[in-house]
Amino acid sequence: MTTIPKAGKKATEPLRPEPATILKVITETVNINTYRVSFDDPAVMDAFTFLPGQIGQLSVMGAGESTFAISSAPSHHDYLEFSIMKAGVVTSAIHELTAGDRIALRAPLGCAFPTDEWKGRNIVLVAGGIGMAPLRSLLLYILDNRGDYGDLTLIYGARTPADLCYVEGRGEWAGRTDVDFVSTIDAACPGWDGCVGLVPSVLEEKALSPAKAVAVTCGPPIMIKYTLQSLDKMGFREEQIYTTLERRMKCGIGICGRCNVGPKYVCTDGPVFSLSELRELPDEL
Amino acid sequence: MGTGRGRFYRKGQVPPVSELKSKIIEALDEAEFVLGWTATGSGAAAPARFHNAGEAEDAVFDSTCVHNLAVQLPRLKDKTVGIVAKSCDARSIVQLAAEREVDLERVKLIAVDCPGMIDVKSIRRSFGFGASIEDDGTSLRIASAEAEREEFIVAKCRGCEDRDGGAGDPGNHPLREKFYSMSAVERRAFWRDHYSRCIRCYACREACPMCFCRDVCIMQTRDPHWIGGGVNSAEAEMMQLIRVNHLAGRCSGCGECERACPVGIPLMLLIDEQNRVIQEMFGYRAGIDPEAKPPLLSFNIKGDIWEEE
Amino acid sequence: MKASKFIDRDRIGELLGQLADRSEVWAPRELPGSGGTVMFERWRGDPVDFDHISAVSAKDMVLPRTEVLFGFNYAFGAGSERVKIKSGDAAGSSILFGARACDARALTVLDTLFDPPEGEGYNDPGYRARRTGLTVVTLACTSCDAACFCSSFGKGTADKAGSDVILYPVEGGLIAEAVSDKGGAITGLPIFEESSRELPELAVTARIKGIEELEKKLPLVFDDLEFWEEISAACNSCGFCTHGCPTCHCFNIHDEMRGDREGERLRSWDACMFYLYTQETSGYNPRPTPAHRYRNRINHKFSYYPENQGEILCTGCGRCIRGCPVDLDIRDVLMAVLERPAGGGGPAGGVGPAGGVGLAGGSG
Amino acid sequence: MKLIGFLCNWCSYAGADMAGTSRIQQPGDLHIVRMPCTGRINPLLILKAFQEGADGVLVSGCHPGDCHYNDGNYYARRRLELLARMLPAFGIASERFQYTWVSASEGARWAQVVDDFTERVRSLQ
Amino acid sequence: MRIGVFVCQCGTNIAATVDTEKAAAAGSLRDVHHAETIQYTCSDPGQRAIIDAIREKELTRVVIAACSPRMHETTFRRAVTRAGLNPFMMDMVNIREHCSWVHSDVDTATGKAIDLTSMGVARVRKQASLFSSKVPVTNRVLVIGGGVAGIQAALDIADAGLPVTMVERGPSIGGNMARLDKTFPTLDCSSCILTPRMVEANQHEQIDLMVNSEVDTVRGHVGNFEVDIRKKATCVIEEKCTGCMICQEKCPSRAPDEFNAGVGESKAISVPFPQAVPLVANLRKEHCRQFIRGKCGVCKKVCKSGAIDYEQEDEVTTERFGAIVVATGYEPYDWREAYPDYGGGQYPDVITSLQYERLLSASGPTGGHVRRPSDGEEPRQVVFISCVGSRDESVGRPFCCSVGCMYIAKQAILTKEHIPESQSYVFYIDIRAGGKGYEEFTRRAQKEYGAVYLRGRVGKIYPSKGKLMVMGTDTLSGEQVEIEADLVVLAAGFAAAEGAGELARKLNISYDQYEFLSESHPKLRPVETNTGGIFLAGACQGPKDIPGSVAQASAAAAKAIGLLSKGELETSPMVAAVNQTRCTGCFKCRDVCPYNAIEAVEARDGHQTARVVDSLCHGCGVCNVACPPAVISLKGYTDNQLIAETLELLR
Repeated sequence: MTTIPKAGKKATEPLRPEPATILKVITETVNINTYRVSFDDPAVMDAFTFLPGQIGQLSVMGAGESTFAISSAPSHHDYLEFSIMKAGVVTSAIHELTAGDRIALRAPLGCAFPTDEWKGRNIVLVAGGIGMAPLRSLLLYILDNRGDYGDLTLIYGARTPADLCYVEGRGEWAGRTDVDFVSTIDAACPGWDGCVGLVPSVLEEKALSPAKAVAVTCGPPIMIKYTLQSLDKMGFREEQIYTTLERRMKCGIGICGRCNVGPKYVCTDGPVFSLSELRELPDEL
Repeated sequence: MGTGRGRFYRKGQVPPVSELKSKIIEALDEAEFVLGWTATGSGAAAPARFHNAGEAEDAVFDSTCVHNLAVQLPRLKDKTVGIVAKSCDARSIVQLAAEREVDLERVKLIAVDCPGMIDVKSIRRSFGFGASIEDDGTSLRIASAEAEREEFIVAKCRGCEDRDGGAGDPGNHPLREKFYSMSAVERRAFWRDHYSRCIRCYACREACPMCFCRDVCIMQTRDPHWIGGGVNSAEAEMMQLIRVNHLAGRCSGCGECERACPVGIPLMLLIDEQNRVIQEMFGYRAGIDPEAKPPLLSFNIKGDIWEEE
Repeated sequence: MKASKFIDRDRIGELLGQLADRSEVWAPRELPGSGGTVMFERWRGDPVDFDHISAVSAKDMVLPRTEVLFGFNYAFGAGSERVKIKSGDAAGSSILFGARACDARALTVLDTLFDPPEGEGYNDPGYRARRTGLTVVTLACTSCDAACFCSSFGKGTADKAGSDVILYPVEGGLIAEAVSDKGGAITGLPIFEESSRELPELAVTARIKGIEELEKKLPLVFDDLEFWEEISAACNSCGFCTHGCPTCHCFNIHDEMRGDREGERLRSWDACMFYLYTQETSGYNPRPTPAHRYRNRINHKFSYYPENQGEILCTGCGRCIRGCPVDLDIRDVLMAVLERPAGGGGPAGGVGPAGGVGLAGGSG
Repeated sequence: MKLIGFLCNWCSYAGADMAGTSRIQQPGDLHIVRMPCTGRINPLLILKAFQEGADGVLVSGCHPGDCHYNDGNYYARRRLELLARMLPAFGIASERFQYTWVSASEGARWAQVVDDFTERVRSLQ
Repeated sequence: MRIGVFVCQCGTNIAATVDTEKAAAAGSLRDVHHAETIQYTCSDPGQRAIIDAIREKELTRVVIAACSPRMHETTFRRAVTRAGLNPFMMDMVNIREHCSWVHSDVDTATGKAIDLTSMGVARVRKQASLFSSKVPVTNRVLVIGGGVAGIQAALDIADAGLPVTMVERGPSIGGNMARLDKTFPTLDCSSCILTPRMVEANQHEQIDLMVNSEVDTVRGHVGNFEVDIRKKATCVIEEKCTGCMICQEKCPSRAPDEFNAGVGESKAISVPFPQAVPLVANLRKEHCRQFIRGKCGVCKKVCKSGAIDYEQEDEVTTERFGAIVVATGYEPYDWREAYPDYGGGQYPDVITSLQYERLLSASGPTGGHVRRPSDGEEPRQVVFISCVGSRDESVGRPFCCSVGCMYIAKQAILTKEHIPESQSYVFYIDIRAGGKGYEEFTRRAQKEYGAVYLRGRVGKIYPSKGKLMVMGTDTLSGEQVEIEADLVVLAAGFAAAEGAGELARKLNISYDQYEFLSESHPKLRPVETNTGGIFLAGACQGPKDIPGSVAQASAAAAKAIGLLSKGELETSPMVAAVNQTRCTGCFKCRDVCPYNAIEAVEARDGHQTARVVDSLCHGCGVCNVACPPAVISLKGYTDNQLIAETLELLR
């Protein structure tokens, strides 16, 4: 779907994951942890590259595999990170793991954000809840290549302060002058002196110009729905808006059949789609 | 037996097709549509829905209408619908009502007199798919040639007390004698052999009017993880154990599971046996009385039919 | 064309015995106590059924119902646990005897996905190993039944795609024609005699006119959910149509433990007709009803797959028609799609009588 | 031999404890799984145990009428009796399964039950 | 996941037959990060070792292979809690009672201990942290029934400082005890000991007394019931009535005297009896001329305080309660239909013991002079027949009334005291005198008061020349006995109060075939019902004497006070829970739940799903098995845990 070629290994056993080890577990919220992992085979780790927006299949042997966005910066070559919300069988098993525990990984899979195409443009990132995970990778990538891009805005919202991830990162981003960072929560609460309001309205207040801009949004469906309306009001055209889709996946290589939206497979053609691409697809989101 | 059938199913209401059509049209006064059968070019009738008088013109009922349409009712809970039903289908409806999955007020029953169903599956296997089947309830012609009707009667109909002229024990499975002559060890091997060809399509479950949990069935979930996801003899065995266990005291023996099985596993052997045991233990038959308490959801402190320990 | 060979019907058992000495042989047989079900089974001396099409396709020769991708175990030792991954099964060579043209051609369709030419996708090692080791001996159809519709695709009942040998049934035996070198190795066996017999008249099945038009037509009726609901009203959402199908290939990947310490990662058949197939952990399901799932199945076979891979994901074998517990005929559905006005409207219409509207009758 | 025993916590588990406290020797094949009540015992668990290779399954709970939860063993009694009668159809010898009622004070009886059941299954091997 | 395994040697109790080092080496299991043997795990140093290991090795789950969990589960749950773990992240494996003590062969015992330990590890791996939840409760108790049991319960609860609403169906509290003349075996005056308590109940600041009232509907559950109480129209404004009884005096309409059990007569408007509490008149419309003929109005005219209101209507009020005590009592068995041989009620001089009590009572219709109903003559020969409607299978009343033998003895004594020249005969089946001083009392009736006891049933009573011929068999002598009686007193058995079954259905509690209400456990939970927060007191649960009723009432009060004492309920964490997104709403769980702990709620998508009321669930798990898709699961005993435990053995 994008100009970025499929990254990742030309596996001889595409369904066989690489053994990896958890280096660190960072508690983000009551049900979200970030897992820093590295491949056990140094050669695999060395050869590993990915781009923001790409995903990985994380295995806990015995529990199974599940798909997550890579949330770390592509510039880190010795590890990668996944932010994982505890919900089902696999994520519950992951949440039982501690540093030193062994897992297995198939990554990277899927297509990345067309960051090359976006060079020179202003970037607007709009994230809600766990939807920040892929955008964090994108944000870190842009910060690592700051000169290639214009203005950078990040609006990150959650229900309560306790639901906001990446406390360290947020501190750092807020301190930088080359990123306009707003974190917001849904309703005022004691101890929070930051912005209060739903993400779409905070976005509208920003009154960003659509000229030379790209907006990327990821979060709960209801947030995306209203964010798209806001972006529309602000004059963003469909081809300027990007998002990443979530679907139940198994193979991650476009064969097993379940993640398609019309003829497109989220695991290989996505998960990154521009809004104009999505409009072309049958309405089965 | 209980009061259910008298209230709900009366034998011989609609013999001629013309009358069936008018009954369907009548039911459409209240029903959004009527579940019934239509003729096809493949020699046998297929399930259909009739929304209006025009569509009702296509309605048929004959001895190829073997499907138990009650399977659709749980997913039509929020609608008022009509349904053409044979006596065994009606038992499923009664049992669904007993389990509160069907509101009898919202189901317009069109009971039909059943001449005993013809085993379309076996005819198709012997004469090819599409072979014409003509049956007037007494004489049968397959592919335009005379055939011995009794030979092609579906096994469950042979023992059906509601079929005109039918008599005998319930559960006249063709393999019955062989099965009952086997030892436990032989039976295990028998099942393992049959289960080895299971392709795990869940047709047995999906065709069952009582398996209304379908989307959340433990045959497929991992939490709880009762059964692995593999397609093999062992998992197929567990699948059937789950099915039989869940149908205890609920199955009216409509035979749809075995009919639906595309690889011919004789599932009704287990089902028949369990229904027999349930009747022996509790004097209970599912789908007779919508007010009856299902035997495994109730108990007697004393007075259970079997000897208490 | 290679010179044709002949084998006497009485010597087929002998031939299979010779083949079975070299590799696994799978052939259709009527299973005892199964109400006349014909399936491909490992040949162990039983008579081969040449008269009926098997209930389930032969695809598990290359895509087994369940296969071990790899095994793993948690090694002993407090605090030093290790996940050890061990490789899955390796496949040997096998012969599929008595497949039909629709089965054989389906293998070429599966090849596109599981063993594409270098650089065009992922090669599935298990599939490749089994496919490479597989010799397909196909039986041309001199008769067919009302469910067959392979002729819709312009391919005959003796289409050679995917086959290594084609067998033509004639009076007293079978004419054999090698299509590939692998096939030649079989027809070259001395049990075959040279033959100059005439090939028999082949069956011609029913046809769906304009089956290729579906690729463009289906997107136009996609949003017409009422239509799909009516079409699939009787559908119980079981997975026979997909599991019996020679081209359907959806699978699940799942881990199964044996006790607490070791287990396997398996790949098993899955079906797009199952609710849980697309169920997400959050509880959201993009294809929540049978109508949604049926729509996806039809679209995948006749629109998405042709769009992505250039061919229809169907060979007209008719198994989904023969085996459907509610007698839903995919051909009626396809005809209804073709007749349905774009963008919906009009009565939902239901499915017309099978073997009728728009179907050119077959012979044989 | 691997025998598995599903025992309700209040009567039979305590009865087995009693047998232990009284040092009544028993064969060592039976492994006890503690359950809150026989009403918690799913017949499928028993079937799964057989499927996975258990040589025998023994269920024991409070005597009918003595259930800690009043009704649990009444439901269990129906479920287990049905299972017992169905096992031969599934292809499992009925000798491999037994359900019984042992109270907290019946330590000696429990030991006898274990003895008898173990012997009964052993004779099938 | 980091699991620790601790194998207890229990001195040599375990170590003598189980090689504990080997069993701990089964700690070579997946995710086991620590394994050790401890001499005595339950000792202080043992527990400390566990706590230290949890802290040092950052263990998240613990398996302790030791004695029976019935012995030390609580001990170790507390220990791991001290180390910062959730108490349910500890699982015990029984390698003593179930292993070392019953096997002498070391290999057998060790092998089994290893298996059991691995099973424990497999099981604890699937364990989730469990938490009890807290529900605030309503600090108010409803007592249904104003007999001696209800009064006692209300007073005990009120004295503990909790507000009580006491609902009585009749016009006065006091119940059947208020009707009694004397009580056995002390021959105290019944009303002398009861009346002060009635008054106290009425005047107690914490007790809100509602007479002429009934429970309409009950919603909610333990801690928070919501009850609609219907106060029936009596045409008398309670607050205005002074109890002067002038209305009763002037009322022209006669009516049966209910308090006097039908012996004697009353008026359509009346104060039920002189000691009634509250002392308020009430009007019975079915007997009142004003209502029958539409014209009278005498009472309204004579009432000085203007308390009469013919237009009065039923009033329904809704109140919230944390607990309910049911004390609806009993009524004498209506023998008439079942005993045609005793005249079936046709003979005026065949009366029940309760009616006889009223004839004996100084406040009764005869002013305490025993006069037989037919002609007002003093009876000389009085025959008592026990077990009428008790212990009699032939009329379907097999149970013992438990007080008949005693009150017959009492009445025989009192008869002699009232009419010294009288002679009492008692037909009995057995004499059941199991209470303190009871046996002595029945002996006194015979020895000191000359009552003649005849063992046997009376076959027939028939009138003859103004007397009643009582025919029976003396089974001791084997002779036919015929006694010419002036008065026959039947010791009618106990029957549940009218409407007890209906009330039980409203309360969602169970009752037996005689409509006596069922206790939760006959031995261990004799005042609880199967519905949390509802307790039983007195004869509503089964026949009882006064001290028994009072004792049970105090017990029920203690239970109610205990329940509400903390202001909130802590629910057990090992209860069932429903995965509502997958629940199909078939409610088979509700069908089987012994505690009515399942309620229907609407899921987010609008379909009906089951929900477990934590505070009502006892954790039996019957629902878990009844649920086909297994979406209701018992925490701590989930399907996945049990499957893992089983499969680990069979691996």
